[in-house]
Amino acid sequence: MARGLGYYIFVRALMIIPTILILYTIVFILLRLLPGDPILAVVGTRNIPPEQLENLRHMAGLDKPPYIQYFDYLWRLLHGDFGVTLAIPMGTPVKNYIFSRFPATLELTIFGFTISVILGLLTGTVAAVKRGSAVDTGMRLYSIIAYTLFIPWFGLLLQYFFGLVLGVLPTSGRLDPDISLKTITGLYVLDSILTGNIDALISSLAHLVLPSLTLGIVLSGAYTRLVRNNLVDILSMDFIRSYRARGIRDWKITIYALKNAFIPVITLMGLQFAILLGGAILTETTFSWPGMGTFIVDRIDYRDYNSIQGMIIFFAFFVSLISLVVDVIYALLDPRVKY
Amino acid sequence: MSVVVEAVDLRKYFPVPRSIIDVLLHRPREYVRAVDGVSFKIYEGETLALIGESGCGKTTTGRLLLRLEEPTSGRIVFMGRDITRLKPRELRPLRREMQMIFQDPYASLNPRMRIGDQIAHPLLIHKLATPREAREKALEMLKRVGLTPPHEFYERYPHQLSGGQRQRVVIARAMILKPRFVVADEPVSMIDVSMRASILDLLESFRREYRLSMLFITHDISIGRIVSDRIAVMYLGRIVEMGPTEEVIRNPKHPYTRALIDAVPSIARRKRGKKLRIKGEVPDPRSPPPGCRFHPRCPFATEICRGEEPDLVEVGRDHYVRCFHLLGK
Amino acid sequence: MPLLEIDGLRIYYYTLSGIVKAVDNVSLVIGENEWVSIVGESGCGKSTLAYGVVRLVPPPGRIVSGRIMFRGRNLLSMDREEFRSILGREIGMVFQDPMTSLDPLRRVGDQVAEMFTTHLGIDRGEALEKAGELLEVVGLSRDYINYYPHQLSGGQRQRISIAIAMSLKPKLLIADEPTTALDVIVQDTIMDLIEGFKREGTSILFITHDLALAAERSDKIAVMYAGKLVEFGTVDQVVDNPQHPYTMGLLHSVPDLWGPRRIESIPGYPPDLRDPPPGCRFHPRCRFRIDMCSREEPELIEVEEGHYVACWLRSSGGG
Amino acid sequence: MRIVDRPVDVLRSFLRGYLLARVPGVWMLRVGFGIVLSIILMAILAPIISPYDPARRVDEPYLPPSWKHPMGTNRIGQDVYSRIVWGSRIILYVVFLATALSMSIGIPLGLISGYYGGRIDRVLSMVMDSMYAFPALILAIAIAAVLGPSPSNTAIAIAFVYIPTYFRMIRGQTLAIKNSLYVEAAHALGAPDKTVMAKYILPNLSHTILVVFTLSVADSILTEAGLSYLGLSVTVPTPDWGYDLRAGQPFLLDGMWWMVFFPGLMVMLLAMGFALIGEALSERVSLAQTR
Repeated sequence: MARGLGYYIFVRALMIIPTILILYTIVFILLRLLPGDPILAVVGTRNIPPEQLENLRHMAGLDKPPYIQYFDYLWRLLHGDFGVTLAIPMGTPVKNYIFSRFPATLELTIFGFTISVILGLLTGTVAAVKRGSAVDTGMRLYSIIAYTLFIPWFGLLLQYFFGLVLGVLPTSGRLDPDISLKTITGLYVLDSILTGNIDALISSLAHLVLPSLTLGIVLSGAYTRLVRNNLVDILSMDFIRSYRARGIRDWKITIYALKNAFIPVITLMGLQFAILLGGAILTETTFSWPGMGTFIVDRIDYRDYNSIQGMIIFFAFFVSLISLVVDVIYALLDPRVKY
Repeated sequence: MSVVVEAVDLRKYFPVPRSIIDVLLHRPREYVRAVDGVSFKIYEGETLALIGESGCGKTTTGRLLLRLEEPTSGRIVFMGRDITRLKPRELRPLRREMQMIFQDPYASLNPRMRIGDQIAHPLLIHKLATPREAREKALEMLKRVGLTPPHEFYERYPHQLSGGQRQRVVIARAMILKPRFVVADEPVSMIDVSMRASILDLLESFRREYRLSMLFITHDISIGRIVSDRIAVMYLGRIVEMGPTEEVIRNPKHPYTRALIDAVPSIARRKRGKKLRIKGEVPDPRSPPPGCRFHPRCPFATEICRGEEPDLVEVGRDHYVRCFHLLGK
Repeated sequence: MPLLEIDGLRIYYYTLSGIVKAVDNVSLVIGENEWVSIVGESGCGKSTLAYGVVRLVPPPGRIVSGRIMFRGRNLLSMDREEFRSILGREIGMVFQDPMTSLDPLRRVGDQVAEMFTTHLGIDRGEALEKAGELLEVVGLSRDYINYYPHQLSGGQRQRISIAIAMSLKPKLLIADEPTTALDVIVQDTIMDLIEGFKREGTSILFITHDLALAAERSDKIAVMYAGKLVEFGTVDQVVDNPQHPYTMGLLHSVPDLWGPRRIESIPGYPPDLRDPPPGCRFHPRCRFRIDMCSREEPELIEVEEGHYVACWLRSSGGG
Repeated sequence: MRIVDRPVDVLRSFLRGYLLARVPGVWMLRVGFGIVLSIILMAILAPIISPYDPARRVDEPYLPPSWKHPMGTNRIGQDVYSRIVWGSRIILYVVFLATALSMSIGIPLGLISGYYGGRIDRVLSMVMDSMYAFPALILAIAIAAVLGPSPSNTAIAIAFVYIPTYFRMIRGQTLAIKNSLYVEAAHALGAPDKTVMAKYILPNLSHTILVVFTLSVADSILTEAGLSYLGLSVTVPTPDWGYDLRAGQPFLLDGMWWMVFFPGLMVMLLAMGFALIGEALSERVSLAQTR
């Protein structure tokens, strides 16, 4: 404890670097060393003069030997440069797309994440407290079903029911086309609150309901399971029994137990957030949500490896940041962690 | 009598695990001095009981003798041969001669191997028998340790046995190689009271038959008294007193030994009045106190104890003590 | 009126592979300011009995029948809230493993102070003050209120568990093998601590597998075997004049630094409590068994004043 | 010498001990097994039980479910039911190939890393942890995109993603078992490393492997479906559940639900079958460990 939390965060933040390096290396090896010429993949079967191909190669930095490409790209990453797109529109910095697409993905994941944690905590706690009952079985079944829901399918079912049958919720996009909103952060809900735009707030929330429910419900299954199993373990532990033997009130004991059960859940949150990002790609595609996911899928159609690489590195950075936050929260909550 | 095993100034320092953060912060590496300069001899057919509280280094000492742990420094001499630096390959043939019996009979058997096979396995490892012969010998051994009918027990898995029965299997597995030396690490501390004697009797019968030498590790000096010829008392990685069993128990010279003996509950002397009580708990083995390691807790400690560490000196026939203020003078 | 009167208590575990009769028709009396030790080997039901008294038998266990009278009131027929107010205030309990019986996420002081805030309704500041005083009583310094359990040794944690159990000066302290996980010197100091509380008027129900430990400090010893109480009496009666063959066997199997240098086992193994032997449960391992033993179960009878035994050798006037 | 945990023995003891035992929670196992076995059977019997050629136009497009076409027809007029039946072959092939690959790399690496420790272990763990922390689907998308759409390539992409899962689990368990007394006992007996690994460590991992296997299969089913939904697995006209779902999506909001509903339902059922088995088994295993 000598050097305090600030120092811990600093040192822990340094540990992001190797993680990103490793992922970058893996991605680089995959994208550059596996068979296939990215440039030819972009142009496809179209007949293009050789000098124009060379030009393209040069622009993408592909005319140099792989190890130089490796360090080149790394050097540019350090300066916040994620490369340029190789397909239509060609030569746009990938960074621009990240800036414009990331807020949409962030908004979706924040809502999805919140829903999944709340649902998971509720169902998991109920299951553990009523352990062995029909309610418990029901919750465990919920956890399995939620976990195995296929996101596009579930999303489309929701679209069919709420969009078509009931006709109450929008099924695609982030905002009604006839509403204008001045963007500040790119998170529409936040922006409409900041600008006091009630219409936009209602519309953006309405657009968020189905995608974030889809994502939230599917991801909540893992929490239900973990919270239940942890809480069941904790509730059978000696110190809980000791609490009971001391005449402590039941609701207080449940809170103490939850606090203990929550510690491993925090660890899961970091991992779940990564899975959530994966799920977001499918959700975005299903709901035509203009985020990073739909962008990646677009780029795949063009075989635009530069963009894919940039996006993945950005995801890696983001995931590492989340795991840093999770670790710090963990250290704050658990006195057993030394820092 | 010939010496079977000798430990010479044996030391084992375990590095305290550091996280990457500790490394980045250049925090100095710390060591747990589990065993810190231990020397003794065990003669043929003799049992030495190693007594001490948890964390005193007694188990590590046993593991060092068998080279299950690499010593930091010091020497281990087995049957006149220095085995301290032998490589795992060179050591393997020697494993026939030295065996170990563990504390926890629930954890020391492979849950997925039939107990008969576990007893036969050592013979196969050392290529001392064909599978058929090994099976025959294992069956004999099962009978010998009282697990009858042997054919039935051969087929069972550990979870189908009680604690006492498993410990018999563990003993059979160690004894099938007819070793010269055995380290028994708390072999009865997890066995129900009413069955301890039979396990100890079993060990005793093998000891007599094979003229075994034994290091018997225990925290319970009253068990140590039953099985041993000599006793060594360990405190914070060092032997503080060593001598013939009855002599040490009836006439302890080190305050720690005396406190240990007084703390053991006794039915025969349940109404005894005066006990030597010591304060506090065992200090952190990462930073043992200077001078005599026992001095912070010792009721007789003086200036000299704080500054200097006493040597292990002979105070009676074969009776060694590490203390400036011997008791009972 | 005795402080605690257990009458015909039956606690069964309803496991998938059968009903385990862990405590089977046990009756026991503990007087005011009396130390009673229950001695027996693992699985004899001694801990289950203790859990029964505080109504904390873990599932699938259930108290099947019996009465537990505490100061004239039946603990088993109280509603939850009434019983909760007795727990901690009038009955304290200490568990076996000091490493796991404190909440790892809360400071020691908060866990001690909680007793005062919960049962006496005083505010947290005052409660922490009292917690500090209490820690000094159990031989720790006041500063320990700011420690987390993982920063303490086993002995220190057990002192804190005892401090919590004794914080409201209960009439009865139930201690379930409180020293089993500790070294012998620490064990001795913990026993001194408990003995100190007894001197101040608390009754002790002490659960242990160590007959010698029980013999040194108790007033009375109850010997359990396979879910049954087989012998009960003062320490001198049970230890110097054992009447049940199991008690005799146990006495011979305990090594004693000041006794003979030889111990003996009791032949055989304890029975499976899902399917105990008929008649006396000890008869398959008993050297003195007679025909009667395998047919009918002996009842607990008084062989001398305050000395009870359940054995046909005594009941039939033999021996 | 016999070790209980040859695969055959595991399966036998598993069937005898779990599937047929009368214990609570066994219904999960039975339902899970029922689902998985029916879908495997469906894949095997595809030529017999599918009424039409899955890749051909057999009727009018956009027909709702009827006796003639129990799950309707799609936009090209292919029979949805026949495509579902044949689609099971693709997904099972991809998932099992992927799982076999990731197990055969992840398990030995985890075993060696956990057993020997040291520098190899540190490097391997760091690489695997980084991969593990990264969104599996995104990684799979990148690999699948590079390799180009084909079922075998999808299998490779998925295999890559699940190697860290096996590695971490095996390594963790190996570390735990390595320090157990019975492994120490094996060393004390003089058993060489390979004997220790083969006879003392691996057999004791079998139950955990079984649990992780079922759960990761459930997971990779969803990943496969996700990849083919994004158009990264098969090419037209191969029948594939995820791909078919994507193809039916544009018509959903016109009320034509059958092209989306049935393929997605199958994906979920198959994943759920394995997840149910895994859940039931993990409870058994944790019960066995606490006993």
